Amino acid sequence: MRELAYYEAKLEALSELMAADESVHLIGGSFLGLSPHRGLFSAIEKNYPDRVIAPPISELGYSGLAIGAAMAGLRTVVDLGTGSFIYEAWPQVVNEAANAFYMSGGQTRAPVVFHVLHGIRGAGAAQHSHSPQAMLWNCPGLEIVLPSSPGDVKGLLKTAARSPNPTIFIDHAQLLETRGPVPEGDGAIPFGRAEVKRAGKDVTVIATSIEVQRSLAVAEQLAREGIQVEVVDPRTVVPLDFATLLESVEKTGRVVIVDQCHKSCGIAAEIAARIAEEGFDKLKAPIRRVTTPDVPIPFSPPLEEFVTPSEPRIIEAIRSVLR
Amino acid sequence: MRELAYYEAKLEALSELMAADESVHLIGGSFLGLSPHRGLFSAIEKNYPDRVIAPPISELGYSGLAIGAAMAGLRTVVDLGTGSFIYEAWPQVVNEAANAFYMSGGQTRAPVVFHVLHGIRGAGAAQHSHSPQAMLWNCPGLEIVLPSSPGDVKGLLKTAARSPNPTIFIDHAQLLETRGPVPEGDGAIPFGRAEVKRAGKDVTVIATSIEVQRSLAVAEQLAREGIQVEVVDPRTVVPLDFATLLESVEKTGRVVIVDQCHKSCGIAAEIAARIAEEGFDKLKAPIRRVTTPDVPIPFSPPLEEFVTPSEPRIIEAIRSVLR
Amino acid sequence: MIPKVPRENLLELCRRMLLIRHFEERLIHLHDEERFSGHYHVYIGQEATGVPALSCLERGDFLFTTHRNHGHLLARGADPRRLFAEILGRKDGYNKGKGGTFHLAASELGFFHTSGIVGGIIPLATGTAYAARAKKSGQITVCLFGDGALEEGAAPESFNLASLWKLPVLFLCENNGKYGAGRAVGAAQSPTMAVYPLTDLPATYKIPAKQIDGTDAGAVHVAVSEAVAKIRRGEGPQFIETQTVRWPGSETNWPVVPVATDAAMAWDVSSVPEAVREWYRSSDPVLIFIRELWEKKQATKEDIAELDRDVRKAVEQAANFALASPFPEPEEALKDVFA
Amino acid sequence: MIPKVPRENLLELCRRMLLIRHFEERLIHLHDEERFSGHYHVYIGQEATGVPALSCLERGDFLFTTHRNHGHLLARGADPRRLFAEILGRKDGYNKGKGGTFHLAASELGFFHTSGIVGGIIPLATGTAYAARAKKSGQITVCLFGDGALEEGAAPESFNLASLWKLPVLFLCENNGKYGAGRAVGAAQSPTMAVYPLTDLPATYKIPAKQIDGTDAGAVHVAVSEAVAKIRRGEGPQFIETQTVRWPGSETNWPVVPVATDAAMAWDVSSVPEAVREWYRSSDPVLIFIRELWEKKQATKEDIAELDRDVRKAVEQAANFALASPFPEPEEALKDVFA
Ligand SMILES: Cc1ncc(C[n+]2csc(CCOP(=O)(O)OP(=O)(O)O)c2C)c(N)n1
Ligand SMILES: Cc1ncc(C[n+]2csc(CCOP(=O)(O)OP(=O)(O)O)c2C)c(N)n1
Ligand SMILES: [Mg+2]
Ligand SMILES: [Mg+2]
Repeated sequence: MRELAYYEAKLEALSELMAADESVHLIGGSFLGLSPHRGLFSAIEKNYPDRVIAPPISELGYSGLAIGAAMAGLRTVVDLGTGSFIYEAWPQVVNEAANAFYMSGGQTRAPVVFHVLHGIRGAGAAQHSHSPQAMLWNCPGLEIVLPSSPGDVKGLLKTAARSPNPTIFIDHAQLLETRGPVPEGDGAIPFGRAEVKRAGKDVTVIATSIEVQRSLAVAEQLAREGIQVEVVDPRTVVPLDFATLLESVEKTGRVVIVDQCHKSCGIAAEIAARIAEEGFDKLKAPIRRVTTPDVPIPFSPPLEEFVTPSEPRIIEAIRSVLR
Repeated sequence: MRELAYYEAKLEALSELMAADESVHLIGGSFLGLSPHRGLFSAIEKNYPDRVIAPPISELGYSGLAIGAAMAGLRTVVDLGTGSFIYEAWPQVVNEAANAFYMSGGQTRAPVVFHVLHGIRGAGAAQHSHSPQAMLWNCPGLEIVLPSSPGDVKGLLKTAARSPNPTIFIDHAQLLETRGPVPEGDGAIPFGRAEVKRAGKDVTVIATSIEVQRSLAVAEQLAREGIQVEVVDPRTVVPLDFATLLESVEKTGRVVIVDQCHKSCGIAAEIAARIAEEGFDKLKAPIRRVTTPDVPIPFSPPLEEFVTPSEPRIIEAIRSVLR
Repeated sequence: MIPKVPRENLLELCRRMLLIRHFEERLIHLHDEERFSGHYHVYIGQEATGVPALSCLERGDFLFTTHRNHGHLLARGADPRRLFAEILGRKDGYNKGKGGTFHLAASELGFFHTSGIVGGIIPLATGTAYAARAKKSGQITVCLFGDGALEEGAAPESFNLASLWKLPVLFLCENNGKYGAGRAVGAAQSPTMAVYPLTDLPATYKIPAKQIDGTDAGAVHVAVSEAVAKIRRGEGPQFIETQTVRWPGSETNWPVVPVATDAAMAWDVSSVPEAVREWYRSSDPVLIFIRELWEKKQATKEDIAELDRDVRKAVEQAANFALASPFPEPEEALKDVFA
Repeated sequence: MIPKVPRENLLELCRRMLLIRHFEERLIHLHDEERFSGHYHVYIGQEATGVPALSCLERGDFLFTTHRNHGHLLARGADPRRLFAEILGRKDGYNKGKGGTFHLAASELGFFHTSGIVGGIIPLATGTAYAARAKKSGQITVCLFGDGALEEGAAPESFNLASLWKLPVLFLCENNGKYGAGRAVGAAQSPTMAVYPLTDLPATYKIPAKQIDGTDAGAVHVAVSEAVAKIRRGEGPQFIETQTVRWPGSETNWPVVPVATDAAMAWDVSSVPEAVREWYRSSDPVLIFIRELWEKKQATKEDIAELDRDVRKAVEQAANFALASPFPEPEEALKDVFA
């Protein structure tokens, strides 16, 4: 299979979506953040000048616009930039988009996609490093997508844009250069299918987004010591393929959950709680989480590194559950 | 000890705070929501006309104003009304207040209190029933207070207003009429001290806010069957007195966590995850959560009742962990 | 003044205004009888805004409204039975009982999503307008909200978007005197809004803006039909502020009916309690309209009495329908989270 | 025009402008040398706004600034060593390395909290003003932000609060031509802001608003000192928009130095690459100021050359200080979450 960089796969998905369906509109244009390749997006802008819109710095307003447009039949994909900026649009995302279908008794669909680049990215400091996915998971009515590879970003973006529901598409600012296989063709990946990214029998690592890549690197390293780590990536947390997660945990009896949200009430908390509820009997060790501690993200590089769910921290957690 | 209603204890705290410290300012005035007693607040308004401010419907603006005023040395207590309205102020609460002390390297304190009435309240439907505490717990830098009784609301509100940190003060719309003992005098209760609201040896119920009252009623009922339920109330989740929670779980080996947040990434998820991490060896049964399922709150009374973490659901969960 | 439309249309306008009035007076009683609980808001006093305004629209146009929505749905022709049923949380409600009073949606009438968040719909309305323009569908959007919504930053952000992109949307701001019954046309500045007149705000964003008397059905009809024509011609967003005097029954947190409206009060308010008589005499838009219909010889007093009776009967039947409608099954709560 | 202040003050203004210029040119090199990473913004081109504006304030006044804050701190007298150290994430930085370029805070200078969220500081600034009024402390607040911030709803919401409550705050909007170098005084309307001129927005909220040339230190000094006097007299909030032409080095996402500034370029720009020469000739506020100082005989060319040399030396020492400052201990990350 051909190899692409994450940013290439993402752009390919956007281009194909724009070409295939003229109801797709892009509001905002920093899908590649400040990556050196961000200029490539301009090809899409040039091809579809009426369907790629540069909005004012009014996240609340244009997110609402995108929701309304989706209610009226468009498929709007909104780029909000950095994870922290979705908070500006919180009332529209949480109070309006998430509730529209339910509150109307199933009358009104709002097939909008909100895109942000999340996470600790190098010198983002407290206001440019947020991971909003856990807060959003606490708000029913939103699908939440967390790709971790070029193939996934392409396939999941396709599905997001075609979903009848409001979808939050969150990828990590530092994944853009990651390379990996991407199938030719449409490549859509259904929501709610976790992927075992690496099989192993000793311990299950459930990871999301960039932490999947870190976990895979760790698994590779530990394999040399004879420790067989299974890495499972939910890919979407709403809907969540808990069965696949549980199956792995039942097999290994040991689990580490790795995620870049702050610890308290983060993605890892929810997965841990479900396992403690439904997989308790199969557990041979306490559930360990590797997350960002409950501190705002510091600017200074050694401090930032210290709070990042990094490979050494993942290794330490795996060893602790194997003890 | 004298008995007061929750609303009386809350008003008493506000009055005493206003009388004792002229740097306390109240922004907004629906601390009692739509309760029939809300008119009583007007006594405070009349006594301190310059320190009780009726703002425009601009939650973002006046929350920011309150944060800024706190940075400049006032102690502002902001009423945002219903839980869902704090989302309007999200950028100021999450991006500014929570980060101010950390981001400035410890230079700037923002001793503001944000108050909302949370939860399922009878016909609030999807937009007037939110419980924002779990989302906020995922944002480091905010203290989070969840009183469950008249004594606690008075004592914790005192501490909130005096705290040097931004504090979220969340009480339940349906607690206002609850009666209970309130000591004479200042009555301040330090943050980070869980309270064992009822002792028992068979099972631990960790509950917050109104669910403490429900859990106590359930404990009373089950006592008649000889089941001894211990009800532990963290009272503040940030800071969290996890030691007291763990102590109880270690004693009983069985735990049910009851909270009104939506299930995924809710308060109960975090407490469950911590117990699965640190109390695993003492657990004799899976950890059970009783929460609001992951659906927006419906309007119709039987539907609303169905999603509420109600007494029958608490009982069912307790029985299941005793099996 | 009454709108310049054929007599039968005038009578239909009258019927809809009376329908709103009787529907909501009945609703207040249903609340007093504890047939439903929770907070709710009524449209009484603003009927001469919503009814003529929405009569200027076409099928297929989009509408957004707020916590104060009942009148807008009825003005647009919604079924009062399903409206009552929804407010009572019943299965036959427009939203299957899931929305309730704050969130009445009727997609076949163009009401896709009704928000109880002040200012929440203003961005959404720019969105349906954006979609209509993109699809060249000719549909316009009408966004109905209160004066208080202008205090939310969502309003100016949306005015900016609508103006920059010349979106086909009418912002219709119903200024009902948030600060008590004293607010009439040209009344004093609000203690929570520095912009005065309110039309200055959209005007600053280059949106043509007019201020009119919302108790004058003819003035509303003229202003809205002109604005709608401009929007359909591609001239971009328009803004209208309609001013009404707050109904005395809406001054407190829970509505009360000071006196049951009877069409005959258009000529004789002596039966009205003195404390509220002035409002019914000079500010009640329904009674003003009826009086003018009669003065302009478009209807006899008997015509109107008959209309009034018919509407009451329909309202009574609708209430009974709703009361007989079952509650949804509890498990219904778990459905409709995702499409 | 140069401000009407004593010669020594003029020279101090000049020194601070040059300090900003050399500090930031050095900073860009530090970035190019990978001494720090991440996104950052420089103030070059706006020196004649910040420096004279902040010279009108008193000790104890409150200031808020944004992602483009370095110039404001230096204008207020911040220590360039601690500023560099912060931007490099070092222990001796103003924020102990926790804030970085976006969040420089120096509470002893009145900078309590610097936000990288566009529009984030505008509500906060109404708050310090509210507190000062409540305490009758006489302090005023100056809120410095870019033209883009007016697109956020936080701006109009805050203007409303400030106006209603007559808060002692100066909103100083630095319009640096978000849309490329073409924006000068009176330039065209922005493609993302329908309000034009921008001063219409605060004016709609009844906040007196002025538009001035932000490259003209004298005009800035007059406008700000007048506004500050009004605020101190209790006349409530004031708004000033200063217009500058965007520095060519700030047109891309990462700043570049097209040519190292030398005070002598005030008289001779022939050394400047042609593509950017026009900016240095006609729009560089520092060079304009220097030229005027000399024309008005407030300084000889030699005086200025000496000042320029001194500032460069100080900047070099400051950079070296920062480079020598240790990184904080990693565990420091866990401190200062709560007071
Ligand atoms: C964001 C938000 N803040 C506060 C409220 C509470 N609230 C409900 S109605 C209302 C007044 C609205 O005034 P206006 O927009 O003029 O509408 P009216 O009720 O007068 O028709 C308020 C503050 C809310 N629903 N949403
Ligand atoms: C809420 C928010 N949205 C978007 C951004 C990304 N951003 C950073 S600077 C900037 C432009 C700001 O323009 P302006 O306010 O004029 O300031 P300037 O950089 O021109 O000084 C944007 C959009 C942000 N920091 N915050
Ligand atoms: Mg109103
Ligand atoms: Mg700018």
